[in-house]
Amino acid sequence: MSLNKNILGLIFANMHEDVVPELTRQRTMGSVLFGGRYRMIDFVLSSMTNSGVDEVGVVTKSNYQSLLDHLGSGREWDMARKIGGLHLLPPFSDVSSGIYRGRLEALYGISNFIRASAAEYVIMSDCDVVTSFDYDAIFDAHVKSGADITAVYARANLTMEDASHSNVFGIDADGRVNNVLINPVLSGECNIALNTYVISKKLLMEIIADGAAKGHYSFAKTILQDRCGEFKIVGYKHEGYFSKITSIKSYYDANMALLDLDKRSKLFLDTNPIYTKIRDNPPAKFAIGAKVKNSIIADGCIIEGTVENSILFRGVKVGKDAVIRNAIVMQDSVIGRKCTIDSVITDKKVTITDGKILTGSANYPVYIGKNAEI
Amino acid sequence: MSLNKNILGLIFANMHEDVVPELTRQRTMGSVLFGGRYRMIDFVLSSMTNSGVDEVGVVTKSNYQSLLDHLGSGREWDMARKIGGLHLLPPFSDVSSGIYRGRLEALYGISNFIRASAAEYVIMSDCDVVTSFDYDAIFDAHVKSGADITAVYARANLTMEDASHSNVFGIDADGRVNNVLINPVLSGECNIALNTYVISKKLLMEIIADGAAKGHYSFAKTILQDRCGEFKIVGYKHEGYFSKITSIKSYYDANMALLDLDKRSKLFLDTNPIYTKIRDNPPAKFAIGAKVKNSIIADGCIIEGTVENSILFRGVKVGKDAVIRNAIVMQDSVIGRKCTIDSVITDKKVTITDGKILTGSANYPVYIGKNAEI
Amino acid sequence: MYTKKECVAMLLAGGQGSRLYALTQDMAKPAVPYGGKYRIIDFPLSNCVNSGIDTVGVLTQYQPLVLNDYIGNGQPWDLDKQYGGAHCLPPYQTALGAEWYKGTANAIYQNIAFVDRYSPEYVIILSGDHIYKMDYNDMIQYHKEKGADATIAVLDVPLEEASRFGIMITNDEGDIVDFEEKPKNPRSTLASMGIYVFTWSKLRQYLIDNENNPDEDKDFGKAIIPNMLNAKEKLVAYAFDGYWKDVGTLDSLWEANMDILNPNIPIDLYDPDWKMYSRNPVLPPQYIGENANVENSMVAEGCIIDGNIDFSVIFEGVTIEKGATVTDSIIMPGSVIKEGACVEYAIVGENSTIGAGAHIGARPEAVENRDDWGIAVIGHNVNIEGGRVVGPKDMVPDIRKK
Amino acid sequence: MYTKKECVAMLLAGGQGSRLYALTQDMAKPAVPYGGKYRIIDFPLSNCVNSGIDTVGVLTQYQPLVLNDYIGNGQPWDLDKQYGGAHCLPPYQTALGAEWYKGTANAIYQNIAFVDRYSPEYVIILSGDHIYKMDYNDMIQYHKEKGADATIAVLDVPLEEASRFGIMITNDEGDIVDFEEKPKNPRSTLASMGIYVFTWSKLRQYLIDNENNPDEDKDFGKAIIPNMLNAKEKLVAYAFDGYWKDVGTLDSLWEANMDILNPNIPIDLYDPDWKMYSRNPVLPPQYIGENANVENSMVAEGCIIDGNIDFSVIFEGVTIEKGATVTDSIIMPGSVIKEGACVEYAIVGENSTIGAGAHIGARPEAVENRDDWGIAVIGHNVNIEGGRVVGPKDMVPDIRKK
Repeated sequence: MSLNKNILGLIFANMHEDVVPELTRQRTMGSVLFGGRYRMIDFVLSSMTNSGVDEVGVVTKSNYQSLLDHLGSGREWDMARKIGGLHLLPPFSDVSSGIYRGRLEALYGISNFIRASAAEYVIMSDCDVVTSFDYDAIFDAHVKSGADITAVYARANLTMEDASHSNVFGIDADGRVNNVLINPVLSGECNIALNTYVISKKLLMEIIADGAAKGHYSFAKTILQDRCGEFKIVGYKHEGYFSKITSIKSYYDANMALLDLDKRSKLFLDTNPIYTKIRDNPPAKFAIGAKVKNSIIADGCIIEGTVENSILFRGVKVGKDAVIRNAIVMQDSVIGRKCTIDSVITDKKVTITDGKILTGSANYPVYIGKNAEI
Repeated sequence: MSLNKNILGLIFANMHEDVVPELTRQRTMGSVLFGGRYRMIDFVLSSMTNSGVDEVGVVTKSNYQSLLDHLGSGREWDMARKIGGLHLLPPFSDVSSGIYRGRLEALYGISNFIRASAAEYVIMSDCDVVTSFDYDAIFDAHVKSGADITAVYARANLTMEDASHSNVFGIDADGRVNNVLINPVLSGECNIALNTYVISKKLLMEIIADGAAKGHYSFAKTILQDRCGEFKIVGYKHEGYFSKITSIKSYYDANMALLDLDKRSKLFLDTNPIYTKIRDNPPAKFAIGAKVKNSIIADGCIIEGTVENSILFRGVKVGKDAVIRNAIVMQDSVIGRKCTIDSVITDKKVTITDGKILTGSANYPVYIGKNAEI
Repeated sequence: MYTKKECVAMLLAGGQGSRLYALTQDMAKPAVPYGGKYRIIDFPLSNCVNSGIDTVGVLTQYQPLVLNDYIGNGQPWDLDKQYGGAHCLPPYQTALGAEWYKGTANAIYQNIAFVDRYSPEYVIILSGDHIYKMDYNDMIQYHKEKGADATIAVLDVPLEEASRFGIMITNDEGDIVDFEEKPKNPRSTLASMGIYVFTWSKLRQYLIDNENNPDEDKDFGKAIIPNMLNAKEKLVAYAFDGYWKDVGTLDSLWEANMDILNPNIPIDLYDPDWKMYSRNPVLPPQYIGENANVENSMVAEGCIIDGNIDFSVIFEGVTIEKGATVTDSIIMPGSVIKEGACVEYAIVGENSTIGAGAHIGARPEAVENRDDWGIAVIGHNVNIEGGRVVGPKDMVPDIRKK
Repeated sequence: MYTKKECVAMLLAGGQGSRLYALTQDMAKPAVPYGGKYRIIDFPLSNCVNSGIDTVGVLTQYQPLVLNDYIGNGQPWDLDKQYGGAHCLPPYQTALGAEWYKGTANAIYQNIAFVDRYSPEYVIILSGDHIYKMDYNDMIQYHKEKGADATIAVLDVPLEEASRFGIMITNDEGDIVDFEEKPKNPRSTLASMGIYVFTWSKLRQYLIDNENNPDEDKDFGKAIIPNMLNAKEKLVAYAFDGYWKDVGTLDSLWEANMDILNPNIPIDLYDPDWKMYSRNPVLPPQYIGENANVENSMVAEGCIIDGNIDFSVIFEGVTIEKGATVTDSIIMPGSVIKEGACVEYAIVGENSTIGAGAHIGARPEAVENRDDWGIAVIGHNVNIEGGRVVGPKDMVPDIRKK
């Protein structure tokens, strides 16, 4: 009746942290804040909930306390289940797990967990893509194509910068992946890997054992790239709206894209809600003198100034006569009276004292670290 | 109205693993099985629940996957709370946390967590004592005595072997700890430390910062022992029934002690239930020919043979004409037909094939490792 | 997650179970303990979960406190879903007035709004009175394959028992052509198990029509099924051949417990592929003492057993003292059988005490006239003084209740 | 954990709220939305949690489906305790028959068994109709210090309003010496807030006596309190001086919402030390568009605002299109205000649509005769066609409901 018990979801929370080093200094990629109230992991985890994948392991490596706090028991994603549900897989939790160098080694560390699952198939995803995946459709395509591995990609234009933090697939007329480029030097329209794979548990366990025996640690290199002739790796083209985070600039743009109502509605589908941790904030409050245009405002904000083309996370306070433009202001930050901030990203709990002026540019937004007081 | 929000509980799940190395090869001290259906952590965690300590951090280091599985969201201990509740504190989860050498260093690793708590006091406990602590009373005594640190102890007879894995307090007429012996060479009646401390959060944070600055890592050595003149360390004498695990022999004896109805009733108090993970087993089934005497039988067992002076964990199967004596049989083990096992400890999922005979002695029980088939 | 549900289960749990007398003084029948740690309602609930049905409305009316608390948020059955899950549905008051459930069909009628929230294709109607393991999904698949409007689960019963049931008369394709409630001369041996799958849009209309017709009974067996047959809807029979027991009487409740102890009867509670879930007590494991003899029996957590037990089902937290004997009996949670007492062919309710040397029930062969024999029943919270004799067929209710 | 509870709260949430008309057609009054994301019942529930009371019986009767689902297992308020927590208590049937709640006292009487399970020293009786923040623990402490049998929370009201309330007459020590229900000539200005702390053993007996006296009303104000006064029990008044609002009428519901927008009124929802909990919607954050002007207002998650909002409370998932104007109004979840529509001094229920160019309500100064003015109300699920005018004081209910 549903996919229940047949698919194990694996989410790699620490992968790709190098693309936004500022944001991941004290957190995993999965716990990077996004879009006013979310963390990056919400998108992939909610997609799993919405597709009926209800047994999920989250693989972590370091700096994952904020992720633990965010996920809690998994209740918000309906993953606080008795049968299946959410499992955290931190390093050193098992005799075989430690600080891994790549996906293959990380999988080796959790091989007991995978073995114990009753699932026949495994879906693996990272936390660097903002989108709503339809795992149902991906899984159906995997079964139908008879692939060993189904690799999800999207067709998109890449800049040189994007490409240097992405993998790109060559795909033949039959949809098979016949070439894998890892962090290539190129630009233009291509098949960009979304770091999402379907594979049978049986084959995955073989690959893991083989990788461990040979000292291999990179899934992309030693499985996808080196063995794409040997395995039947089939591409699945993801058609929905997506943003892949490859740099602080692309992170900024991906946030700002939500100000486009059309893109917003393609990401937040009625049929695929995006769940996140509950904070019990009151609604946003607009005081006398508030002027807000073309902005996303999360719950718990109190706004007395001007906000334009910006994204305000939960609990942000904007003082009288302050002006915020083209900015991302993360939760519980306080922008004082008569401040002007333009093209700025503030991390959590930043305080900008009265009258300060901070200006970046759209292609190089200024980043202010967590808890900073300016 | 209750202790809520005022006390933070900290449980150290990995400490003292060296005393039962067989049992902790693939698990923490906290997840060592005990008494037919429990794990060691159940005793201290249930005591916290029963005393109204509802914000608890569990500090882990390695091999803690079974502990994660056991605790889940903490629901069974009523710790799946929205406010407070159970927090797992694994290594590398925070920038400051890693593989620690002692309690003081472990505390340093979780200092962000302690700082973020609204509690004024901290109760620390390990998982090597089987007892029902009354933290209410211990806390009241701490406040009343004006102690810097309250250290819980029991008056008991120690063998040389016990003492070499215990700390012993010297206590003066006013109840102050004036001497701390770490793993001493002695025997006889003495004040044995139960590794349970109450301290104000403020002082604890000072001690942690000081320890980090000086490179100290042992709480017992550099705080209790070296500074017991400087700090007011007051002993609290625990009067309830207890067993402290100091060796595989004492582990065996502590289990067997539950066959004494008087001791059993002192450990399992109506007012202080011991919670544990739910398994959804049917009740134990006694077939034709079953002969059970003086034994503890957990749910899900199916018994067709003879069981005497033994402890059977959940889901154990005892075949026809098998004889089990003076044994601890852990969960899901299968004892075949016509086997005889005497003075044996089997770990989880051990299979003893038909007709085998295994015999240890009460002072040197034979241990059979997890998943072994004999 | 916020998509529609293929099938919603509606579980009729309002039954007073008056034929269980002393055991249902202050709890509804589905809350009656069974099988050493379960309550009757665990069976349909666990069946739902094991069949992949995650949305269950539990219709309660009679003494719902025990049942509401037992079900709670459905977590013990993994039915605490954010969308779906288990929901207790008591009768309620509207702007138009207040109404108790007037029958099985009316109970569903009053909760049409609940079902509509999930826009299901199908609804399965269950009862909280039966002990059985069944994959409802198989039945729903059958309903779909047959293109039926209603599918009724049937059991082939011995002809001599058929007149106790609602009997379905089917044609060669398995379509139901006629239905007779407790017929004197049954034309078939296919007895309705009280489990129905309906295409929701159909049932919804029949419920509304039934409600608007004041002359009709508000009941599935008496009105909805006959009405659908008259209107030539497609009703099919789904044959079930597993273990199924209606525990509507004290004798059948006792038998259903004894059945678990019989290895030849297919109600295996230990099957890992079809787990029965229940709310688990917080108790230490049982202790079997030096003087105990326990055979052919089930004993649950927290028991302290130092007496003799044979062919019996002992629930959690029971104490059986040295020299006491319990045979062919059911002892419900928390009861105490004192030294030297003898309990045979009896049901002892929750938290009761059988005093030292008391004698409850008797073996059938110990009674001269077979008609005088029956299961002896001690209600919940009853204290039987030492030495008292409670004969076979006798019943001692909780006198504190009015 | 399995020790007794010092105090259990019993929350009377059965009120139909008939004076809220179109807003309570299919939900009980305590479930009515308030304050941009809350429902009225969030206030007493959050007060309980913040006061350290973790056991709450919620007495439901009228249209409980919305309320039961909203409360669920109590998790949003951290009231999903293994022992204690929030429990919905509908009326039920016993072996003696079935009874609806016949009054506030009878509702508690029928649930004596629920309260007894926790053997509390005290019981606090709350109502689901009031907006206020109050530390019940302070009141319980006062009850204990005074050695009272019953403590009634009172508010000092203006003399001219006193005749709308139950009025307590106290002596110098704060003991209640007399009580008058809605007196014409009030002898005091201490109005009962409908919040009572009772010593449970006392109340339990008065409830039983009240039930056994067929001539008496089954109500706290009309029977229990006068009976206790007559019997010379110690009743004391507990003075409360914070914000408190009975939202029993449309005007008071509207006012209570407007009060949140007024910085001079002490009902701060943003206070981190007294958080108000509620069930949170799963929606993206709100978007404020290029053409929007939003001042003096609260706007919740999931809204898309491209129009003008002033002095208004906008619940989650509301769309206000370009050129639409909402002033001095309350727009409940999921409603849509189309282009160019104007909503003033109005309440729009859940999931309703105000068509393009429609005009709902009017400013008081726009009406010649002040008596013709009042809040306009659009019920839930109502579709107002484009261009339609709904005058002040008008009400448009959900016509799908009978």
